[in-house]
Amino acid sequence: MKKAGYLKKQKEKEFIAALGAKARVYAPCLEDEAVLFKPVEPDSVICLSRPAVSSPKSAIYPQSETLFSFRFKKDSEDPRRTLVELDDTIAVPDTIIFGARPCDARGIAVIDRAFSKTETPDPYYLARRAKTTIVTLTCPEPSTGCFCTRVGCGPAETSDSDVMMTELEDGYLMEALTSKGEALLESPILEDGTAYEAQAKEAQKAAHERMIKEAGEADTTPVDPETFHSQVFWEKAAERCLGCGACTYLCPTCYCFNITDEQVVDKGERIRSWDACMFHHFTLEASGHNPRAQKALRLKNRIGHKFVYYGEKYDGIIACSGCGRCIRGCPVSMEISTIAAALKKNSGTVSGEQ
Amino acid sequence: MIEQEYAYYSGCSLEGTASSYDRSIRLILKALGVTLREPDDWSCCGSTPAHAMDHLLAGALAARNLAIVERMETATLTTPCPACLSAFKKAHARATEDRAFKDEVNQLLDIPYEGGVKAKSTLQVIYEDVGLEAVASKVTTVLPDLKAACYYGCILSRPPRLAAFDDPENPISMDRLLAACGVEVCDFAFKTECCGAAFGVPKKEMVLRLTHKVLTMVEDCGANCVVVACPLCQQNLDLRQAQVNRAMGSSFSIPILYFSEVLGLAFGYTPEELGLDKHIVSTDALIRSRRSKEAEETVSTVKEKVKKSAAQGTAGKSGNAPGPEDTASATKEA
Amino acid sequence: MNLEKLKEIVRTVLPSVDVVIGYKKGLDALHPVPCFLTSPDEIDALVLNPACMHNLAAYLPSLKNRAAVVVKGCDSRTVVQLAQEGLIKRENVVVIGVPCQGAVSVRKVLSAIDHQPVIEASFENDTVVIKTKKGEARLALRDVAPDKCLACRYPTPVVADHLAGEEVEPKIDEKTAYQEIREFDARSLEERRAYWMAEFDRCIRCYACRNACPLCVCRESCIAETRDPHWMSQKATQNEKMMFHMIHAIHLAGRCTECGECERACPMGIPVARLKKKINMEMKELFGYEPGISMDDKPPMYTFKVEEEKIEEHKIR
Amino acid sequence: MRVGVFICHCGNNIAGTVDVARAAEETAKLPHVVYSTHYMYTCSEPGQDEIKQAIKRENLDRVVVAACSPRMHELTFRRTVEKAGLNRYFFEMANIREHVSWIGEDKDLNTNKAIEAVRMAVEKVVRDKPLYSSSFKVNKRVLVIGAGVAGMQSALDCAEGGLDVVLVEKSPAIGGMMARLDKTFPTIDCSICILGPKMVDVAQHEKISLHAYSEIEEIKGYVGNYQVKVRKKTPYVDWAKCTGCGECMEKCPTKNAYDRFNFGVAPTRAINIPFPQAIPKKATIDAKFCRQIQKGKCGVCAKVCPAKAINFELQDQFVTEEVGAIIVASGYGLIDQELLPEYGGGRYPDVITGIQYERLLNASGPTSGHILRPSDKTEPKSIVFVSCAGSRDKSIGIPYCSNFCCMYIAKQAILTKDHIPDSQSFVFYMDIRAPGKGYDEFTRRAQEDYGVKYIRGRVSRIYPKGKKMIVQGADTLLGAKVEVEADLVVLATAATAAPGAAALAEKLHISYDTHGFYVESHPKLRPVETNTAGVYLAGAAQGPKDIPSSVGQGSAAAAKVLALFSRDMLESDPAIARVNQNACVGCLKCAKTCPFQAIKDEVLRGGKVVANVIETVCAGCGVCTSTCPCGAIQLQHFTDNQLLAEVNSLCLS
Amino acid sequence: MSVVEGKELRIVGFLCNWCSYGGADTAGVSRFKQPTDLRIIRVPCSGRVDPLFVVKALISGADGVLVSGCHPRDCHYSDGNFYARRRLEMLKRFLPFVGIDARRFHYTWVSASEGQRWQQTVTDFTSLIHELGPAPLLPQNKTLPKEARA
Repeated sequence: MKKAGYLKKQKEKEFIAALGAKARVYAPCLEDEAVLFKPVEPDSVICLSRPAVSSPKSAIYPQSETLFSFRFKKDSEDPRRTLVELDDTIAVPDTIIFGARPCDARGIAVIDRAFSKTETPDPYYLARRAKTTIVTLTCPEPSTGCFCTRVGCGPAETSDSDVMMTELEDGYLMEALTSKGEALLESPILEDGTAYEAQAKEAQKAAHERMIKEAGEADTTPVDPETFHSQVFWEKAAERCLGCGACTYLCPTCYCFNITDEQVVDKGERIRSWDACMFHHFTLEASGHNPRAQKALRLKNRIGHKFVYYGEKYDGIIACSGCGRCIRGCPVSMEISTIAAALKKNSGTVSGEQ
Repeated sequence: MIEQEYAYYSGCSLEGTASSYDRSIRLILKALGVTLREPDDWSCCGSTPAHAMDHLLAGALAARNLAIVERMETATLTTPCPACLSAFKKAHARATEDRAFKDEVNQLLDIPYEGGVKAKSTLQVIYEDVGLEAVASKVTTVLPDLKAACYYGCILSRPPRLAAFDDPENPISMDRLLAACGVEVCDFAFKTECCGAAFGVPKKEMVLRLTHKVLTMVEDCGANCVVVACPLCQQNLDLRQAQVNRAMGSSFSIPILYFSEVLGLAFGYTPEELGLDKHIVSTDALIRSRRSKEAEETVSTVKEKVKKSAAQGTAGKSGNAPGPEDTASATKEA
Repeated sequence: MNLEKLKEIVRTVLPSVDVVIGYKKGLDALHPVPCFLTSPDEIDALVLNPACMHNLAAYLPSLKNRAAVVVKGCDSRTVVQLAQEGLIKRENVVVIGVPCQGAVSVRKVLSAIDHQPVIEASFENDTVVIKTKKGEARLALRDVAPDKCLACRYPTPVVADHLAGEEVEPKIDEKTAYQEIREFDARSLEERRAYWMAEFDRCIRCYACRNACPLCVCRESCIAETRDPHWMSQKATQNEKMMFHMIHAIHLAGRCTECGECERACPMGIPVARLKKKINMEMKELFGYEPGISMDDKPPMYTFKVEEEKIEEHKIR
Repeated sequence: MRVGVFICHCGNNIAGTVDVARAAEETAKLPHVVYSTHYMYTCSEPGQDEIKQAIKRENLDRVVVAACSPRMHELTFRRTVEKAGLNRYFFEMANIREHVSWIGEDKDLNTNKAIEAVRMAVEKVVRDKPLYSSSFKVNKRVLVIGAGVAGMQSALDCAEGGLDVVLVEKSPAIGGMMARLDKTFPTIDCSICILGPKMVDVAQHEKISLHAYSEIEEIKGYVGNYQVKVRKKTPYVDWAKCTGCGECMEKCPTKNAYDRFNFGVAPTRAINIPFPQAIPKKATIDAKFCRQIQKGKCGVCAKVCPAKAINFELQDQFVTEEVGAIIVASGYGLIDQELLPEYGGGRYPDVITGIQYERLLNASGPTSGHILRPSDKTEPKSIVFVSCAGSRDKSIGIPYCSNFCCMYIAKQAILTKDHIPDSQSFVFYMDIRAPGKGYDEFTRRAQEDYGVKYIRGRVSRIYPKGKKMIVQGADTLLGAKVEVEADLVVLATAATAAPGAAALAEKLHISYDTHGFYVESHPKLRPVETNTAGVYLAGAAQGPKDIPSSVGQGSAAAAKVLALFSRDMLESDPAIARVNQNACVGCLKCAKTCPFQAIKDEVLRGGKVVANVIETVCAGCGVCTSTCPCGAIQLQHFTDNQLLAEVNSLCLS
Repeated sequence: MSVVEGKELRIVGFLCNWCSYGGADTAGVSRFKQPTDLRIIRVPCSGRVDPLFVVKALISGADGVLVSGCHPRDCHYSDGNFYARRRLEMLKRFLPFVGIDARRFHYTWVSASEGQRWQQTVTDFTSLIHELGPAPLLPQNKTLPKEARA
């Protein structure tokens, strides 16, 4: 049994406000020209018409978070003895991600595995994840750089979301995919959506076809090991790369982090913050040695992680949702899609580079 | 640099006892191509009685006039009267350095003073802005009989920080101006000695003593007239000469001229135009033998006089060792 | 911009260098990308149009060997500045200059076409023609040129061993060059503060601005990331974001050649180039210095005069 | 880490306005601090012992002392912790006296401020690294600048101590001011008679090489290894040939040259030997007055010179001397009496300065010791001395006392009576300052035995009346105006810094006060040292001084140099810049900005270029550290992280 | 326990060891009373003062920053303060652009003998900072969930 509701466009704001009363709502908001996932505030302008620059992952996995704060205290009897006070309470608000795209939802699914399917599940992440509901919007149009269908995702992919919303003339059909989703659809603002389901199916199908036309069918050919390990290949591929972290920080599936302690006199915090494998510092060792000293090796790791290593760990799943953000956001338009495709041929060069 | 136009504050004395100062100033500045614009509705500068009673009032009175001038195009104010001048300069300094005072004063005024007016004595304007050369070039008449003692009085160049003009103890501007007009200037030691004018009423006998001392020194240095830049000095030395003679048994008959009058004569104006007839001690004998020279000759003699005075730094002083340059350099070498 | 002439030059230059850095087609016509030519048969892939925004001189310091580089007016200043600071050897670089009528800002184009996916783009002398599924849009170059071009005083490269095209006269004089900054200066302190707080708030510290900057030579050693010295933490707070941008701006004092790459590279569209331009304006006023103009200038922060004509001692009030 | 904090009462100096007990209690709570206490006089021996014992007892590895200024006692305590086995750089000082207790009145605020000062110091000390100084060779030659009595004393003492001395004097003859004095107080013995032999010693000492008529052009280097460029001004006379016979002076047709030695009391010749006892006794041409040099016609001296020593073509020459230490004895100057127009000095020939009067008194002076007034060469019967002519006068920017005027006026008044028994001297004075051995007795003798009339009051104006000068002033004891008719007036003009003192200081990198006198590194305890290692002060260059004190300082400075040179090697300050080769990107901006050219580039294996600091040349200013964009070059003991820790402890906690 | 509420504001001073730190000592020795707000960080030379220290202090919540070195030409290291002058002037002109009141940052020259000048400087600057009041804090980052805010 699937519950469906219908949200009239003119009621969109009202609905989001209602959600906001229950939980912290993350939605794509307009900031001058850029569309960014941010906590919705009364003055926010929500923009669903094009994919956001950034992914919604920060809602569950913030750019930086305090794991715990600490304070050194002296034993009042004996100043030689130092006591440490720890505070690791995590206040987790209910969170709704509104207007994600299927590729965003896929991204979160990718991160989920990393933080849960391990011998040391991450309490901070999981606590937030448990309290998060994802409302995903069917992608009407492929955007520059989109290639989700090639990596087995799609503009109407429902598997990673709680609610699927599909745009129709004057409203959205909202289909609950999980019990979380159903709870969210419990709202007087919504009309019954059953009448619109057929229409929505159509829209979803059309969207899917458009994307196939644009990006092609899922490509399941395995990566060619020889090419993958060719130094030449990566040097050529990385030639113009600037080595910044735009791709990783915009990516919905990247989850690498760094942990640092920040202390001033007697107080301090342990910080966990995003890190990027494209940075030199990422693998810099205390000795000063760096196993990935050249950007070619760093690029190999980034793409290798998405198309090889992750799959090796989690039964063949590709850790890329084809959202194309890294392509659109890259100062030198590095194309992960092209490189990935080239990896599969036994060419040793990046196709399209000639 | 000569500034074409100045705001001209004559002040109360020049309306009355010192009218000839006012006349002569206007004449010579006209001749020197300087325009004087009188501020509308100017009032007391606050120098004398107010100054003694209430400094805020005195400041406000001065500031009122400054505020008026500030609203005229020309930024520089000139006044012949040293008393007015120091009243203005004091008010300006306090207004710009002490905000509390400025606010207090401005509360009393209908138009506030922002602190944008530069005040100069008319003597300074002629000496610095117009310049010796320009003055010399206007000279048409020589005054062979004049042996001048330049008397600057107590406040023209003091206090140094405020006056910021000439040497506080040994001023030389008038000496040079006169020299530039071909007048013989004597080395007068009491240039800035007090004549007592301010105490004319309460302490008469003291004033007579001081005045006598000044006049004696005038004779001692071989001068036959005193040239001044201050209406009070002029009035005091001129008006009281008879009293001094009576009280001290002296027999002075020393004409007391404004420097502007002497310049006026040198520029060829008549004593009547300049208002010399207003003087108590007659100036006739002094100027009887003045005669015009052919421009050619005059200019040449004046030129070298200018050079001479410029070179010496001060008119007529002895050159024996240790000469001034020597001692000057002495310490520089030391 | 004359592509044929350029190809010709590259053909003659290529034998004498190890690599020629130019542009080739990227994911779409609006996104040409830097390319590194080593063999003649790659030459035909070269493109040259107003969308060629990248400052290719940025790659020079990391190159060991002899290279030729295609530079616009603004980029050429980078070459000069790098040489001036001894970060490249002028004799190791063959400069191929392209006089420039002004580039296009992808950001401005997209907003002009309401962020529709671009199907096709072509350039006629002073217009850009964009095809989207909503139809064709003809945009005047002027309207979609990045701010740096609107204030450009060096459309013709200041150094060039070869010139691909006719010299272009600057349309801007010295005063108007900093107009934008002066107008911003005129805003109230609070406005300026609020403005930057909002802008910095978007920063994700991906360091694209830094890595795209041809004069950020610290690379791996950038103090925004090191622990020793430990100038800042990895917290994503306003303080840290602001601190980072202050570091970038101040380290570029008297060095920024205003190529605008930092701003273009920023995925969040933060106008970071302004910070450097403001300092440049002050450098010009204080020391009459403009970065990247003459090979034998000395960057003002690394020298001094015993008597500084323009620096007066400050009063507390 | 185990930090010990020691808070000093400094008697009541600190404890008076800072709650030291509370401070100790609060700072004990700081991380790393395992011991915090307060003590009456931490710098005293028991105080230092307390620190040493605590280090042992509590096994401390870092020490913070909160007391006076580190400029006062940092070194003291560094030695203390070193004696207790710690590296001397594991120590920080919090200045809670000069910067807290002495300037703030509110005890709570002061105490809080003191606690924060300690907190900062702790934050820094835990980031201190052990530093070890390397040693370098000392060049045991000493440069003495100025050959007045102070300079000569230093030169002689150093030479006697076995050092090679380079003595530089800017005028053609050595002897300085003292050579111009007639007699000296309070003993009235002849100045040149006691100075002359010293001058000869200087000239003849085989360890002293003298550059007369020379000036310092440029100074490079650091303590132990200075390179000094000396400009030998051209006398237009080949001194190697000149025998000092004086023929040239006889025949020189220019008779109105300014006599620098005699302060223009009388004119001299364009070519001259300053005075009979002059050393070196060589002729010098004053180009300003020489007809040959100015107009190109004359050359009489060249014709008459038996030694053919005259050479109008001679140019300035430069020699570079390498020395290990420098003694600055550049002396003092006198104000231009035209600064005092009310006294008419410069305008009236019969108003002269004290030093000019010395020359009139002096047997080898222009009047052969006869006191004749300049105007008419007659013997003055009534002489007025005006003391503090410029001294202690804020209005001309000289608030200080010139130290020796009271005494030389008394001396000159006494000598006047000896020369002209029927003369009467008057002295206008503010106070009589005679705080030396036998000084006060001397001024009394002037009054009691020689009938000098002392009038307590200032002179307001001096003006001529006929042949006389009228001195108009106040007698503040009588509370009346007084006028004295004088034949001659002598102004005790204020002593100032020597002309060019500031320029010289800049070459030496030593500081000078607002009046141009050189600043010693501590007014009480380091009176002849400067803040620049290896540079010492002697004589009036540091402040007006009389002969005994100048000589004393001359010897003191010499002693300092001898002590410095008693070691063959000197320890370098290890607080210098150090390069992290991993972080360095080789842009060498540091090298471009280093004021000492102490940074060179170095190519590592694999071709990476990095900056490299030359230890002995680096002076530790840290300009490189603030220049380096990537923090790769760090000034030790003042690293970015240390300063940031201080900033953070103030702003973020 | 940093600023004393209502009584003090946070003013950070960077003083060169040879001149200004000595000047502050001289002021102390002469018992020239001064406001207590200023905290002094001792550096060898004003040339050591990286403009970024000033920025760091201001961003971290300092209400005022004062840098003082040897008078030009009188630097113990001959040139240090010449560099400082250029860099600090650049900073002073830049700060207002990002909305930081330039009056909160003052740089000047005080020699070891100028105790009085030091007293004047500290007194004037402190009173100015009190007039300006506490520096506005930077707003905390909006895009971060509460618990991650520093």
